[in-house]
Amino acid sequence: MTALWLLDLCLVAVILAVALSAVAARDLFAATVFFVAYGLLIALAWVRLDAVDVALAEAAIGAGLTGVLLLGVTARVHMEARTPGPGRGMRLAIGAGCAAVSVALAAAVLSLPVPAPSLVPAVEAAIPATGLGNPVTAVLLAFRGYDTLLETLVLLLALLGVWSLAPDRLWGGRPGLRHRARPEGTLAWLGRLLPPIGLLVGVYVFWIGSDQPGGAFQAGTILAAVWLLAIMAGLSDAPPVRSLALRLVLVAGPVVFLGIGTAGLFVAGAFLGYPPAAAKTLIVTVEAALTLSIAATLALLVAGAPERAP
Amino acid sequence: MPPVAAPEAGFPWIVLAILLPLAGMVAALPLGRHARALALLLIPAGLVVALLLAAQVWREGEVTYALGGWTPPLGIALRADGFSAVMVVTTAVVLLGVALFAQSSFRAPPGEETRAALLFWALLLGLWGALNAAFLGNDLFNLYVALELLTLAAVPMASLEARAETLAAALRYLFFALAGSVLYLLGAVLLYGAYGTLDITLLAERAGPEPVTWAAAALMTAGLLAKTALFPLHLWLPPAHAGAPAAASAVLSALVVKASFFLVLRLWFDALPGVMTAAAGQLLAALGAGAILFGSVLALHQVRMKLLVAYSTVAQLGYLFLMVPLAGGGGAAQPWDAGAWSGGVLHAVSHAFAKAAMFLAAGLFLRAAGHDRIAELRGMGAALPMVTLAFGLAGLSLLGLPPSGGFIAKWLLLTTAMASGQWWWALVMFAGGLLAAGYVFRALTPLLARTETPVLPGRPVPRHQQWAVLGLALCSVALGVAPLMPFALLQVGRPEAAEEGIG
Amino acid sequence: MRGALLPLLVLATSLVPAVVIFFLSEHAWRTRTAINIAGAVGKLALVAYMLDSVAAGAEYELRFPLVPGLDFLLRVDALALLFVTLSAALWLLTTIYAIAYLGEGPHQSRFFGFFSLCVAATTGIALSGSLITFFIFYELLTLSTWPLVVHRGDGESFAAGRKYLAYTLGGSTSLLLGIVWLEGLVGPIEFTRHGTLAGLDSATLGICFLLLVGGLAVKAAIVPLHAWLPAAMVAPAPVSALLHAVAVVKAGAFGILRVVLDVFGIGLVQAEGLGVPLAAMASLTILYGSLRALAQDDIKRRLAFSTVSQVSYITLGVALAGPVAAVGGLVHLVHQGLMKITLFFCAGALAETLHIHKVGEMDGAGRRMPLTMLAFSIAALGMIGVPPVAGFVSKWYLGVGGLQAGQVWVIFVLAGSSLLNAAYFLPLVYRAWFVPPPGERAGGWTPLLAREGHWGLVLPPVATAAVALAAGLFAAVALSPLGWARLIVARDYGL
Amino acid sequence: MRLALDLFTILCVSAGGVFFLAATIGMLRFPDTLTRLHALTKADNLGLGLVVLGLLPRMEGVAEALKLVGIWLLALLAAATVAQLVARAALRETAGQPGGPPR
Amino acid sequence: MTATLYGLTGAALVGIGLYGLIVRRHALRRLLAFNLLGSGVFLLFGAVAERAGPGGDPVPHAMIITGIVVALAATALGVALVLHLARETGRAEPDPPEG
Repeated sequence: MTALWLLDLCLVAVILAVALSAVAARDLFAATVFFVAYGLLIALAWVRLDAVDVALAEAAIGAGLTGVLLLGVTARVHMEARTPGPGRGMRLAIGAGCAAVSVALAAAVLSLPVPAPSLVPAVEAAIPATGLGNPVTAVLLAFRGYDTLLETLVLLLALLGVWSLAPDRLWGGRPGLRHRARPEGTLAWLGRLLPPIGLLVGVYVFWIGSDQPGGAFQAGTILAAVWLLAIMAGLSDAPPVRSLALRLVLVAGPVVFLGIGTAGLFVAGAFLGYPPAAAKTLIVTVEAALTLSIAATLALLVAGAPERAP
Repeated sequence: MPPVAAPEAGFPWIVLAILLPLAGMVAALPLGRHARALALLLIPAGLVVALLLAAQVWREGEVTYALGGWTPPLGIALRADGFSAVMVVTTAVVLLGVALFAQSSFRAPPGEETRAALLFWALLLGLWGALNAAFLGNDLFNLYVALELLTLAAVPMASLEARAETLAAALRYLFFALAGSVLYLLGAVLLYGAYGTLDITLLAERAGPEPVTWAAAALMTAGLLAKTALFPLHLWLPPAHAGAPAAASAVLSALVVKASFFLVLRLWFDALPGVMTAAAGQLLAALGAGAILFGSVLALHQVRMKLLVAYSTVAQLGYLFLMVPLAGGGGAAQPWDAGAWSGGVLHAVSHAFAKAAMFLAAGLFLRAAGHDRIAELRGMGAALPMVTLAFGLAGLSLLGLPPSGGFIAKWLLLTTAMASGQWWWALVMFAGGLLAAGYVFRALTPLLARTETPVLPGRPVPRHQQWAVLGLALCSVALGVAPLMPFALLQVGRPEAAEEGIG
Repeated sequence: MRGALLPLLVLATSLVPAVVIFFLSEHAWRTRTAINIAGAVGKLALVAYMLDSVAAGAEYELRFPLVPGLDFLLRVDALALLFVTLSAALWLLTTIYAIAYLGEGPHQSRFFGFFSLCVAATTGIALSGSLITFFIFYELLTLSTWPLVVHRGDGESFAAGRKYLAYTLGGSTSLLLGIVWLEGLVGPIEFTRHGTLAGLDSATLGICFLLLVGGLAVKAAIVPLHAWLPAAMVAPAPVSALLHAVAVVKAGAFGILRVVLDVFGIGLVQAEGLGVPLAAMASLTILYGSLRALAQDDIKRRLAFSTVSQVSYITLGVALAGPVAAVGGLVHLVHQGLMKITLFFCAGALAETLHIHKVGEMDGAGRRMPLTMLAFSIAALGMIGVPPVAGFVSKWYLGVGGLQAGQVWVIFVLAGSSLLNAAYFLPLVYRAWFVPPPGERAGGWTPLLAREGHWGLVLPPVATAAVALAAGLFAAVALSPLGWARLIVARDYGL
Repeated sequence: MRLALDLFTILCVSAGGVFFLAATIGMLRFPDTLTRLHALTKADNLGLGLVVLGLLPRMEGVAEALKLVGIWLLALLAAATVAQLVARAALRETAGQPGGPPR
Repeated sequence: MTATLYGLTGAALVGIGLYGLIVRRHALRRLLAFNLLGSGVFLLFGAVAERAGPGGDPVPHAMIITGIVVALAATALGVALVLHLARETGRAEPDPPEG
């Protein structure tokens, strides 16, 4: 087992090193690249912690989309900070304070009770009623479905927030810049080759999510990435904000979730409850709608506020 | 185990109270132009639902609802006790006033959809849903997501007028809010690590005074204080609330900061009563006292009326935290129990009405005079008598003078402070009251000043907006005249710590 | 149940007009006047009805819980009725006077709205049955009088308003601290249950007494907390007439009466030795007020300082803790109100008609406005204590009471104050009657060039002067202020 | 048979490791962007190929093995296109043209 | 044992993220630091989940996925605000330059 222990130590060391350099990097672009690398390493850490679903999510959302977001804006915001940060002494004090917080947290982690309280037995007892294999998806969509409902609304609200920054005259226009690529260039070639593979992998991840690690959020992110690649390769353009079709896709996930949840109120006796017989099919329907909405929302979040006429 | 049998009888108003606004927000986007009509339909309906929920809590006592049929610790439960019912009703009433006010300032020309019109109403519904989710949730992680929903609805509201200073204010607000949420989540993680559940009722049974719980409580309280903008973490509030449009700043100041205050009370009184020490209560109240003095002094020096009202929010939030060490200090002499706790909550409610009225009034003065520099608003009292009266009545509640709700709250807090021998908090409240008198009358004086030529409002101020402002101010006064019903409703499902005190 | 409705009705007769008038447009003066007069007459009728039933021993009480255990209590007892009768009667006369005085001035709806609200607050103070009710109306009085003081809206009145607020809000803070301290220890205090404070240690009692009386002393204009009163003279005449002669100043004095008689009880006040310092402060104010009045050239400021000194008679009466002195104090509450309001009315009429503001300009005023000056003279003589006007009665009782309580120095204070009163009132009377108006040959007796002001400015002072005279002449009658004061002291406090 | 397969895995994976080491040293030592790109794409992909080859016998089913090879192919595809784009950007920079998005 | 190691790493990352959030003035760097802080908290939560035995506790895993998505939403809003703030003022810091 010492080899695995060694791997963990190395991984942790590299993670901390990359994290420190991301914060301490002189130039913003370097910090962002370090951050993307950091995201991938954290995904590895999640695999080591037996949380494959989270590893997928971290790699796709944490490293992938957040990285694209930060890279995109770094390209467009060129200036370094002009307001002077805190002086040397102040920086040391803050550093010491943060170190103290870390040490306190470490002590707290170490002093957690040894027979760690766990909900694994409860989940194993309750999961047959949902007909799902993957416990994480069961928790996400059944036991704590209300969290996920609020979460999709968080995404929708974030998108509304981003759109609210558009100038009034451009309201209803197309978000983000118009990307053009040389038709015979390598990016255009990649834009034509990868999307089908991406779509296949996305749908596979969504479908397998019921029983294996995967699920709506990871699949949604992959599909969003595919759409972004197509936009960046100039093959398609971001839809205008006022188009009703786009808005219906955006709200499809929450609407289906709310609909089935309210139906559960009458059929299964509780809001967001599923009748045991049809639980799996209902959950998969909800997941399908969610995947669609999440893909569209995440892509548009990265594209940004409307900047061009419709 | 199959989903539990339907929770006990009674229509689940608690679910509808959250479902209605959130469904409204989701529907607002595709409805585009008609979002305003949808909101004006849903908000009164929401008030009816809130009142029915309050009636249900009043009749049947505390209402708990296991979502999806899964009972905690696995599932998430909703809980509506007296405190949350009062806050839900307050939210509905304030939103009704704000909607009545904003229905003309955020109206798109017929047949067309404008940015501000659609987004104000969509964000308002989202904000309302997030508030109800925060007031009715009983699971700490679920409350984290509700807080995030609230932040992501409030930040764009603050920067709806996308000018440079509102964008900067919104960004600073976002950083404080996100730092607060992460610290709150960190505390929740530690609690889950130690006790295996995040349900408030279960935590109350399992949590004991161990170092892990103290660390978690400290982190969560720090996070929530950042979101409540309690001194010294208040830097983001004044520019954000003053920069927002009038209707938005009213909702931000009256309700949004109350949600994280509500969670502090849930944490200290419901989830971890045994864990919190009396010293921690004194520290929190000391920060509150700092907020009162600091906020009031700054409010005294403000030139613009909206900034004055925003700094007065910082000061009044200090009052709310004075109640923490006073809870349980009633002593035998008082014929009512949990006086301080109920007083603190009544103050939060009356402040919500008064602050909403004040911000809307300031918005009307801004609209009528084209600017809101206090010194140059001379004679506006004659031009807008109703709005000035509303501003004065709302000011009463901040001063804690009868007949406002603030007075009853201040009376309860003061008697408990003196009865429990903590007289220093009483002195702080008096100082706060006098300072508040300073800045309220400083704002009122130019309004009542008589000018040679009678001042006419630059742009006509519609009557219904004036009625909305006066209505909210009268709500705060009504709370002072008849506080019996809210006070009694508050006692339903009141935590024991509210009476015995903390630690 | 009918009994509980009466106090509410009395309160409503000035609260309802206040709310209605606020929403009346400026030029609807006919309806406004009608509402005002109706309200005043209605209140007077109700008071008259209650006078004889309370004399017969009936008691009216309205109680509803603000918070379980903390009750909002309106109670009509003999002491309350004394103050309510005074304010109801004078409110009617002052309304007539104000309508005539303001004429077509701006913001009349706002003025009369706050005017009625202020009277409602005064009635509330009189009828309050518990400390919290008293405090609610006490604060309402501050809030409704501030807009009246700053009614003119110019720099000077805002300065006076700011000073007024600083003093009154400071006073209310100390009052609230005292109330909350006591209620924190013994629970809600009501005026009916005597002896609730018996168990407390004397240090707490002493400090609380200081806080309560200190807070009330601001409105009762006891030195050194009196400075706001002369400054508030910038307000229009009806405001200074009703407010500073009847409502605000009397509220403070009435509060001190309630605190000494009902909250602490005369026995406890004597036991703790708090009576003598209070009497000393009152006497100091009496003398200081009169001295400062002497030095004032402006008529209204002289009357203001005279009010400062006269109100302390009431406090002195109660502080001496003898039954006779208490009667003297109580009856002076009414008499001083009657006389002082006459003086203010006349000062207002003089300023409005003949534009006389300074004492020096009073020459021959009697010749030109004989009726007003007659009323002024009667009231002035009454203030000095010349029988048969009412002032003499209260000073007589105070003097006897002082002797009875063994405080001989009280006699010298009363005598000194009467002399000072004479010193600052008689010159006015002399100039008015015996000095010819400017531009006239001395010595000749020119025909009366009567140029009285508007009837609304003349009738009220004459009426109040007549009532002051009657209160002096028919003091022995049971329903006279003296009779009522004796009833209160004998029946309610068993002294 | 087991021993031979294990031996084969160890050999291939260690060879892969060597190639990764070479790529890293190349990246650090080479003077300019283009040569570093050369090292990265060539050596890393070969290293990955060897590692995948080494792990093939340890996979349970054919599907698993195919997935592993699929991953390798995708890595190849990504490395190739990214190398092209970075090279174009480097040329654009060195040739003094404003560093516009290398499309 | 690995759970505690990653728990300590999470605690360290929280420290680093907090440092970056407080010290850095540039809004994008503070957003980046916020993401570091968030992933540190989630790593801590993952370690807590792993302590419940091999295969980990699925409930925290679900919460972490929710947390990651919420963090992304917040970052997206932050980035958009920075973009428009930079366009309006030419600078990328929320606080006005002191002095």
